[in-house]
Amino acid sequence: MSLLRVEGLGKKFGGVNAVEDLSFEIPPGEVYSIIGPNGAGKTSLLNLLTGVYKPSSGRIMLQEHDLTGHPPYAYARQGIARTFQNLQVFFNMSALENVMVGRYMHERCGLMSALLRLPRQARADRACREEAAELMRYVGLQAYLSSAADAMPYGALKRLEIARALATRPKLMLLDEPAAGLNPTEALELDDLIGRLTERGVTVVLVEHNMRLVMGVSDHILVLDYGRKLAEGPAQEVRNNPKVIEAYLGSAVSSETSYREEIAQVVAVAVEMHR
Amino acid sequence: MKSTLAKNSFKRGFAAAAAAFALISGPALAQEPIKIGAFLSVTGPASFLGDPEQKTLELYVDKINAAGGVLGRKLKLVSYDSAGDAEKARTFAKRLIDQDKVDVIVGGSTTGETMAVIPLVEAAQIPFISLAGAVVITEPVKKWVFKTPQSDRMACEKIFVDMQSRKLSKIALISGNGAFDKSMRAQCMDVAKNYGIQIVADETYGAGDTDMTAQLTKIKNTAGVQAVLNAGFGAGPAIVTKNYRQVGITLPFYQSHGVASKEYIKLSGGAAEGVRLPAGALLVADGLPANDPQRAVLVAYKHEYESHYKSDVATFGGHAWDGLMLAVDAIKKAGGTDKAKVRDAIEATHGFVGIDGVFNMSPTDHMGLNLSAFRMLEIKGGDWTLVK
Amino acid sequence: MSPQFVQYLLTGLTVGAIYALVALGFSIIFNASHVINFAQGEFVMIGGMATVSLVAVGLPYLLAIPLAIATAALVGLALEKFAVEPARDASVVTLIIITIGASMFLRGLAMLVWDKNLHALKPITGDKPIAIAGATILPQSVWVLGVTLAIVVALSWFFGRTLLGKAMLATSHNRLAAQLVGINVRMVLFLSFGLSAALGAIAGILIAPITTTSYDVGVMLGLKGFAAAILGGLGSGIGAVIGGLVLGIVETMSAGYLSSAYKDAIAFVIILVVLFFLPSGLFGKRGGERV
Amino acid sequence: MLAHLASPRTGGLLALAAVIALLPLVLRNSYFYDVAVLVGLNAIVCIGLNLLIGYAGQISLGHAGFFGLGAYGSAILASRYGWPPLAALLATTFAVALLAFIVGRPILRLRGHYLAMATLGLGVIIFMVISTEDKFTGGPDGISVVPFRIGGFVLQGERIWYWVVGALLLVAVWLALNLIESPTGRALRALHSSEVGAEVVGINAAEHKLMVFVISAVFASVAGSLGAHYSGFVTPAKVAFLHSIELVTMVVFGGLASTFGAVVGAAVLTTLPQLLATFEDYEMMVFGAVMIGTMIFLPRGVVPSLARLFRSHRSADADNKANKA
Repeated sequence: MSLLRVEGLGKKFGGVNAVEDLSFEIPPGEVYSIIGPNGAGKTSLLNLLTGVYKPSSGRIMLQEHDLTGHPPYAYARQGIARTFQNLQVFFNMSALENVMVGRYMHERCGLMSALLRLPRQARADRACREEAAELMRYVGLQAYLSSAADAMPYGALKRLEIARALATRPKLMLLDEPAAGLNPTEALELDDLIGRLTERGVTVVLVEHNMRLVMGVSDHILVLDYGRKLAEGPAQEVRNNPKVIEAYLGSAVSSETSYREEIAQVVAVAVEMHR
Repeated sequence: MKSTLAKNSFKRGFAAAAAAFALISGPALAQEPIKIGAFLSVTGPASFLGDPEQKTLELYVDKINAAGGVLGRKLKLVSYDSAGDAEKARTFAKRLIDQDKVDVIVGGSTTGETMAVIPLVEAAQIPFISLAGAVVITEPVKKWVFKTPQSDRMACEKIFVDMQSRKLSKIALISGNGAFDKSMRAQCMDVAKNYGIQIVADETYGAGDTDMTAQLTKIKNTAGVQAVLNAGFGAGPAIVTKNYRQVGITLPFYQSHGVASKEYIKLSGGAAEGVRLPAGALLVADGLPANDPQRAVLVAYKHEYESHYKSDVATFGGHAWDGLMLAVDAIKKAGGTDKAKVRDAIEATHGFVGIDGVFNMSPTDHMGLNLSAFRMLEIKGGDWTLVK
Repeated sequence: MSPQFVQYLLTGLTVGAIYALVALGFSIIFNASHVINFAQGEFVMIGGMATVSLVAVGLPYLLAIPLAIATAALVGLALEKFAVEPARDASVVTLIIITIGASMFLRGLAMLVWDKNLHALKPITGDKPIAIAGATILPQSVWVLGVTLAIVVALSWFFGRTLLGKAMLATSHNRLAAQLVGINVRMVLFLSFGLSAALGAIAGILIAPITTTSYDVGVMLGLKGFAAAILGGLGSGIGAVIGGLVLGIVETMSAGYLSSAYKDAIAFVIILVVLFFLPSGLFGKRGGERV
Repeated sequence: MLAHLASPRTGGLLALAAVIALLPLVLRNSYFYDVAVLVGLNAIVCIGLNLLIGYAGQISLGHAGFFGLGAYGSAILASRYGWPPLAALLATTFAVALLAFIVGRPILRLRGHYLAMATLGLGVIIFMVISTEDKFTGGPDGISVVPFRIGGFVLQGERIWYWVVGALLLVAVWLALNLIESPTGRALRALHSSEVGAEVVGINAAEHKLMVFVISAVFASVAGSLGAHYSGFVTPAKVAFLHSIELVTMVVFGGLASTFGAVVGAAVLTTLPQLLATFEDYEMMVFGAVMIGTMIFLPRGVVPSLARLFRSHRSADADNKANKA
């Protein structure tokens, strides 16, 4: 029984196919990686899998729920969480509040009890605060418990997004290039964090250019090229697939990843300087 | 304006010095000034009313003081700009009553501002002379409220009488969507049947509109229209007048007393030729027969105003002249500023020759004017002429 | 076509052409800076009032008009320099408030420098109505339409053919990229205020003979111009022109055939309906945010 | 406990309560009370509007419309049809909420300047209806409103109104602070910063925008109703576009996303015209210059900018002390 099933998924922008006739299944409890060169449609696929884009064709099923065409919050409510390549941190709030927002779905409160701040509401708020703090420690952000989000370094923000996603108590977590812009030490810590996520019972979908990370943690790998499936299978198999090696890993990847990493570094520096 | 400002603060300083001096030198110089409070639409959409009103008050308060004041006391004008906003008017009226402790209030350039203030002056029991036109101000009569301008109903009646004499019975109405316009429109519709007048078209334009040919084309194509009446002030009537000629309507054209200033003729260019309107006699002051009871007052005011401000006199400033002089007259008669006595004196005004007409107030009439206060004018050769 | 319809159409086009000129001013500044300049209407006022006062001191139109346009352009440049530039990094709402403050300041200043009275300008070529298919149009309206057309042509040449125009266009598409290829973005921003102020002034001069002008004439025209720019799609030149004309025609047709009291309301209802189906106006840039 | 008192919530509320309680010491006569009441009513509108603009990041240039509907609804029901004022207020508030709910859905799909235009248009339409339908509304000349009475008790006079509005202002601040600190409030702030970021944690952005739009409309409507009874008169000026702009200016001036900022903004910009009253010819210029100057030098608005200045000052002090030690 797979956790997520995608059937014949397609997305067109104008006349261009960003994703085309894609089918795959993600088994529960695994780390499932999606790789491919720039413009292969990886981020488009993530946007489709979280309802940010509406598919032009095909279906997306989470367990028995058909989520096709639903808005993003419906995906979240079924247990799909994600992080973003271009950070979508709430910079107008504290770090802790960012994570508390992640708990939103589990804080169902009526408007009246919110406006009047009934005792029940105050209690729930304290609990929420504690759990959010717990999650921040979990992802290694204990140093930022009282920070404003707009005062945190880039690497910490990436982890903040992970903590926020975790706060939704997801079944499936989609990480969009979590290692981009991180320094090597931070990237190494990520291996460990992803490992711990699966231990928590969260299935992880990883979109990443850092091949060391991908090969280290993945159970299954999906290779995309021009929005189509180039190859898919257990990590070991994909690594040895001659087609993949030829088309992707062989020549392009080394130069491409280093190029991307450079860009990411520049961006990270730029972000720092911007503050 | 700057000079008045400087003058005001100078005066204030002088008053303070005088007050300090009075403390030392005893009661002889301790005469408190009589405080005239005013709130006027000096800026904003009704500034064409408030501006000449303010200028008139300033001019004549200075003049009266130069001539020794009233009952040996100086007048002091406390004036605020309510900018046509009823809420502001209400707050300023409160300020005049509670903070400045004025003896009488003259002002309220527009009906909305006046109506918002009435509950306050009634509660505070202070004489209040409004400079706004609508009949609702003094009908029903409110104990402390008077007004000087001819009402818009009288304007309608004056026009309809003229139409009757020209055997015009089916007319089209075009008005702006401002307070003045809408109030006059309602009054005209109300009294039309008394004069056998039928309103067969009723069009509206907005403040700031740049073209009224659409409305006028509609009127032109309405069957049976014999004359057109435009209720409004400011840029609207000037544009209507130009568009009227543009779309080629040749019917008799009436304007309201809202355009009773030279500005209208200038703005409309040649298009205003032949337009008729009811207005106070001020505009034709020099042309009045020598035996006209108002002539002397009108000519004096007109020349005083025009030589002082170097701009054409408008009937609206006349409302303020009447308001101020009625108040001064009443204070003299009452022998002081006791509010109840002043009120009674205003109510007893009889045969007072003002700019807007000859006032005969009574307990049932707090305006005191009749139709003779309006003259029917026609624009000929770029100037006002008296009809008949 | 009935003469009545032709009359409404001609009137609508004239009114719409003015809205279009004001809307173009909004669009030019928006493109360069993503600022909605709520003082745009004040440029219209300055154009009209400056011409009136220059003519009053005896200057001929040929001198007064260019001087008035230059005055407005200078005010536009000053506005950018002293009010918008110092707040470069402020939020959109903050910038809106700044431009609203600027519009009040300019209106207040105009009231002091000039006066509170209404003024008329003499039409450029007389005021004898021209008859067209049973309808009439003032010679001044022909001027309005002609000048608007000429300005649209000139602007499309400016943005399509000249280096400065292309630089301004590039800046509107991608500020960062424009900066990287060496465009002085700050200069572009500065000039855009001057240019749109000049456009506003031209509109103000053109309509002054028809509608009269005064210190507060900019409020309503600014509002209508903004509505036209939004209807057409912010930042789109053709959108601003079409938006203006549509707004003008809708207003006059509503006044003619439906209700003159509600013509503005009808125009706004139509704008709301258009936005409901086309959330970026008729010709605005489509597409959501990148994630 | 002390820390609790110093929190912006409790501490701010206490400070505001103290100001309201002590202000009468300097309010010399009923004119001063009158200005204070107007400040309070404007502040209530601004608190609601700040939830929409400052916290949820939407904009409305048409809130005077809701204010006006509240005022006219109460005026017409209570004065023309003789409803008890409280019933009129409640019915009006409900109707305004319903209207906001119905029009909010399509309008709030728009963003930025388009949203500004749509709300502006909505305000203009409401204004036109109110000033045209003079049979009900009295047209541009306005309409008189009966005093507010509950049972046999009549609310009349500035002093009574001062305490009533003061209490309501405290309640409004308290409600707003509660809302902001709740999951709903966090959701609003989140969608302000990143709508997609909020959606993927399960927040229905459209629903929240609509909710806060309705809430802000209700704040405006209630303040409008009360204001109408207080002044005893309403004119369409309170519904006009310029009043909407005035309200937004108060919010931005005081500080976006600061409930106390909204109060300060309302207080400053309501009293400023009173201070400038004797300079009528310069009033507009000075007002405009104050707006520009504040926004340039305190771009976040008065309260947040000053708070930031104060904080950085304090932390610099703390640093100094630490260095010395």
